[in-house]
Amino acid sequence: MVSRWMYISLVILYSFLLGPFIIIFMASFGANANLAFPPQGFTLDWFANVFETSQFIDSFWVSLQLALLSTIVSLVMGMPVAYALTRFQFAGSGLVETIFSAPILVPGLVIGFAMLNFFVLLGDMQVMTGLFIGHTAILFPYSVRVISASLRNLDPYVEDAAVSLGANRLRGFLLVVLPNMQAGIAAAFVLGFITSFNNVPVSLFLSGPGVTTLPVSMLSYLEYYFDPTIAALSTLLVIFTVVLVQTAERVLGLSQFV
Amino acid sequence: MPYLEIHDLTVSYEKNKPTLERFSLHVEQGELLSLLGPSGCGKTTTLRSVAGFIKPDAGQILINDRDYTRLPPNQRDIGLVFQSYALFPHLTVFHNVAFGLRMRRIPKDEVYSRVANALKMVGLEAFADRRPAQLSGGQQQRVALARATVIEPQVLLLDEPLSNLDAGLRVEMRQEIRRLQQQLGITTLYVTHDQVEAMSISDRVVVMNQGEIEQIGRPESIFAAPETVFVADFMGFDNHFTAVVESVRDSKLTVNWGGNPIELRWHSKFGSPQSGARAEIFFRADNASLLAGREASGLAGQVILHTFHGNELQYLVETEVGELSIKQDSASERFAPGEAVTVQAQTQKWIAILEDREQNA
Amino acid sequence: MRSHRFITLLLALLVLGLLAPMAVAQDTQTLTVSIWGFNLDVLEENVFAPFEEMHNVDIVLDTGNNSDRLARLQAEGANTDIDVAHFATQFTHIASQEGLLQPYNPDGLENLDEVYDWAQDPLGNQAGVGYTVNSLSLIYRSDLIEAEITSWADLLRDDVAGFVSIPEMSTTFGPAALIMIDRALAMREMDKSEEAAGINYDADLAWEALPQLADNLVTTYIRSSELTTLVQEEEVWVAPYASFAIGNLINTGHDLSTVVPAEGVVGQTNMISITAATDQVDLAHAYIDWFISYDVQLAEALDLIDSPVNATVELPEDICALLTCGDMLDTMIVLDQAQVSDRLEDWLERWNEVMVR
Amino acid sequence: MMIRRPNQNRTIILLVAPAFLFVLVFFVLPLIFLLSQSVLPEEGGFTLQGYLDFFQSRVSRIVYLRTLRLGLIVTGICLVMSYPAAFVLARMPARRRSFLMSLVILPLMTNAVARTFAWLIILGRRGMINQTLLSLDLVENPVRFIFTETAIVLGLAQLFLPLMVLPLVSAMENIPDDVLEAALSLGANRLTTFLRIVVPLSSDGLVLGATLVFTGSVTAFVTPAILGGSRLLLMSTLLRQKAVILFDQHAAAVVAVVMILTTLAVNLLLRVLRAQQS
Repeated sequence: MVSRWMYISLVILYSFLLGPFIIIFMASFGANANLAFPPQGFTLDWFANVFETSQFIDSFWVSLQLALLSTIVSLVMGMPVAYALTRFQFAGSGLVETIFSAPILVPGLVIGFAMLNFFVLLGDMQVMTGLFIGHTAILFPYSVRVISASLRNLDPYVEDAAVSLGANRLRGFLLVVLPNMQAGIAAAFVLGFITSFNNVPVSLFLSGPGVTTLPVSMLSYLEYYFDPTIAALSTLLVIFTVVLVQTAERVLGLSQFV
Repeated sequence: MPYLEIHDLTVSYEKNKPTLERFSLHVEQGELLSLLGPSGCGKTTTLRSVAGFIKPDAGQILINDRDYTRLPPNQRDIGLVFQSYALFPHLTVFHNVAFGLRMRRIPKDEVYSRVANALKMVGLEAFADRRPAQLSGGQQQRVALARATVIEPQVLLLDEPLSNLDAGLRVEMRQEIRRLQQQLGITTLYVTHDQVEAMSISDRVVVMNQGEIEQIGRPESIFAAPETVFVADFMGFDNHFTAVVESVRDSKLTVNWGGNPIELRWHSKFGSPQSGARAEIFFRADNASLLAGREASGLAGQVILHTFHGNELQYLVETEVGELSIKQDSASERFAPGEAVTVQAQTQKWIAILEDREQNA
Repeated sequence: MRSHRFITLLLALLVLGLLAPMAVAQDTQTLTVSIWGFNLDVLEENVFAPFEEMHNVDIVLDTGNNSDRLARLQAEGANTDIDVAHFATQFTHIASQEGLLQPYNPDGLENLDEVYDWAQDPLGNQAGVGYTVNSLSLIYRSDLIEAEITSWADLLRDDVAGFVSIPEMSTTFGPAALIMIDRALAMREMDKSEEAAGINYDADLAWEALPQLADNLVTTYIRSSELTTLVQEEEVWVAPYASFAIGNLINTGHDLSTVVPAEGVVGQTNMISITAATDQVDLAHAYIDWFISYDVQLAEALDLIDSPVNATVELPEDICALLTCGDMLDTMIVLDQAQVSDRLEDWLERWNEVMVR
Repeated sequence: MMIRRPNQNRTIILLVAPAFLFVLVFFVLPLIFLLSQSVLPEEGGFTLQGYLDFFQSRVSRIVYLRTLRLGLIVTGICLVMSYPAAFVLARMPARRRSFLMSLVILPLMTNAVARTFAWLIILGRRGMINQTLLSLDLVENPVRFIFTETAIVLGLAQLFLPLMVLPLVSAMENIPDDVLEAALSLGANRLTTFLRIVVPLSSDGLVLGATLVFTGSVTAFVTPAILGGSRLLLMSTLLRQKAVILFDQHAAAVVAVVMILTTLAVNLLLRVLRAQQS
């Protein structure tokens, strides 16, 4: 059923998907300060430049904190919602599901814009707080959905079993439900972290003086310089991402779930 | 002296639509009592109320004279076996069984010996380090049993424990459950919708329908003498038709069978039936026989279909009281479809049930 | 057991996530400066770092182009963190009109007397101090364009089609570029003398020619840095440029010639203002005073960033030639910002209508 | 599987309320405020003038239609590129497939700025494509790609291709081999089998993928901002322009609401299509 020309289509697909990464990779080691192709010579200066550019370092920490904080909060708050949706039948569960999947349906740029206007209306608000709220809101769909899926795979009666054996509800949840959800939680965590860490549209409007996320500062760097520093930074980020995902896979066995 | 007592239990999932209403039941110490009925009859609700997962609107649950009604489920000391087994997927067999003992803060060596003992009783000593996913369905069921009994609960509750097993294993497992229950002498409530299972395993059977008890009794008496139409249907009486009572004499009433009067045992909730009342007649397929041609001694019929079941043949016969299903020894005379036959009643195992209040009052 | 490792990891992440923001939110005094994100490395060395040391303060930057930052200031109003803001004159004008700024106190600025009179209070309401002057003129690739570029109207030539860029209407020099093109068209096509052509703030001729100019454009630019990038990548061969970008343009390494067009160059001051919402009034004055001091003005000029407004600064001739200084200060055309502001809203809309592709 | 429990309402409220309130206050309210901004101008009073202006303005009409058109083109390109490839992937042995699928997911885990930056190097005047064309003597002078629709389309297609591949592969995985063999044994050739069996059976994934790619394309910001420049606007860059360059929050709110309505309409269409299928 699979014929030769279909394999050719596979080659085309992958060169289109991954080609740009190879180009970035090459450019990040090229000695020329412009975007001429092919890159000339070899240098690590662009990588050095990444670490010397304070806006990248500062915004990296902002993005890291933001991603950790909003992912964890969206998980901690989203988990009970997922639990309610998968363990109870109730009037309004449709509404709850819609509300929690809505942030994925509304364009990110619009969310950022609407939130900025709303926060201005509310009055004094720290930039980081605004970013945190924005990111947490857009992560709910991921955390609720992924955790729900993992809860659906777990027999709801195991909690009753734990309780009938003498555990209280909370202990039953901690000892029986949580350990069985770890792959799901890890998947939701990695997914949420990456989504937040890479977000541009929401952060764009909500960034402010001294507090900018890494992708937004990359974007504004491009408004000032077209040099391979961005390529070097992108190469580092790809490595960071691969390491993150691989570690999650090794430690937590991500692929059982995803 | 009842060990587990349920008094006037009322449970409703939705307001004003109680699933159980003033439901009462007693289980004797060491007894295995089955709750038998179709899905939605309230048997699982009863069981989950005893386990404490459902807080009743009203009523009382007593175990060994202690009031359990408001006690949280984790303090009840009840062993529970689930239809899905509900084993903890992340724990080994050993740790699954040890869970309840851990919760009771039993010392480590005692946990070890009790778990080992429990696993031995269900024949799983060699599987202690496996995860549930590495076990067969029957083995998982045994782990669930060991886990529920190792805590030496006051009452053991089993919720359709065999329905996820295939037929052969089911027979084996129910013997296993019965053996274990008797060995431990543990008071047990067993929920099932399978009448054969209930008959084979129980000391007593409670047939439930729509939140009410239809009949309580020893398996033999329920099997032989159902008291309501519902129970008779549920007990696998293959044939059912309605007849008019011609006369009543003490424990027997007479109805017409192909022009001949036949005398039947009867049961009525409303006292002795009057002649002229409508009676529901039940009999099993092997409690009638077929004769070739039209005979005055029985009911005339015509064979529609016959199927072969090893040592017996099953016929479907068209008669004036409806289509009847009748089993014959395969060694006996055979009838082809279309052939005229006479159905002979073996009335000692037939039963007449009168439920219509107005005609019997 | 695996779950233990997992829970430990999760707790570690939680703690990290909670502690990290605290580490950043240290409680030292800060001055938030709203400024272009251009040449920040040089500014850090010449201005910010010494100032931070002198006053034991952290400078936090809010960077972006004029309109970006003005929009943010408008949105945040009284809640803004920004203490001082750098804007081109026309944007200072808007901010001042909307009450976002507070007048400076001349007594708080010791170096003010050294500043040229026209830069001390360009808007006449003490909304800000001019701290640098810059000019808009033309630059082109002399190796790729054969016929010399001498006039603003040369941007319309066929031989440069597809390689022109001009500043967006929303930027500092957007209106100025259009007005100068208008002046060039008036002088050339109507054969008027320089005086007769004058300055027509309606720029009718330029608007008429704009669709034709639009066809010549690669794209418009919002930031001088974008122009630098476009020149660097050889997408643009000729464009109006702001004098403060000359250093970066030269650094692209291409053969570039700067032109003082026949119709003249446009001069413009950049200003520093104190926001109405600040609670750092003294520190803000100190910042302005530092920026107009001899030391800063000289250092900025020598790095080809900001042409000085401090009259005591004397520059070598080769530096002066690349900046807006010397004779140019007398001949440059300074536009009436009130006239420009009155038309801006209408122009922005007309501009989009023409420019959208 | 759900367990029915009586008196569960309080538990449910306790579980759902914190997150629900968060989303209500910080997500739903801002959107309601946005909606009100679009119909209540600063001068006061209720008006739909903003929407009239939007659809009457040549600029916004051009931008809106271009956004939709490019969205369709990108969806089409992604579809053509991923359909046969997804089929190959779905028929592969599991090990090889999971490796290849992780390569599909990798781009999704990298930020859009990094991925778009690559196109500057590929499409620039001295970029990869122009150097290739020049060295092959196919063109005399470099071709302009940057600041063209072509650049935006390529950038978006690369960005959203995984969103088409993933649902297609998972839909095609579910087609049993027997079904294909049955079709072949009944005399269908491979093309017919593909068109008559594979395409209808994977239409679920196709519709989902198309929706994801289309809504992603019409709302993406980074790619049009970098590759389109200030003159080649899409809805997202128009929104940004109205909000921060023209200071017109009212008009920006209108653009934002039009964007929401567009994506909602597409998602609604998806639901209708899915409902029809099942």
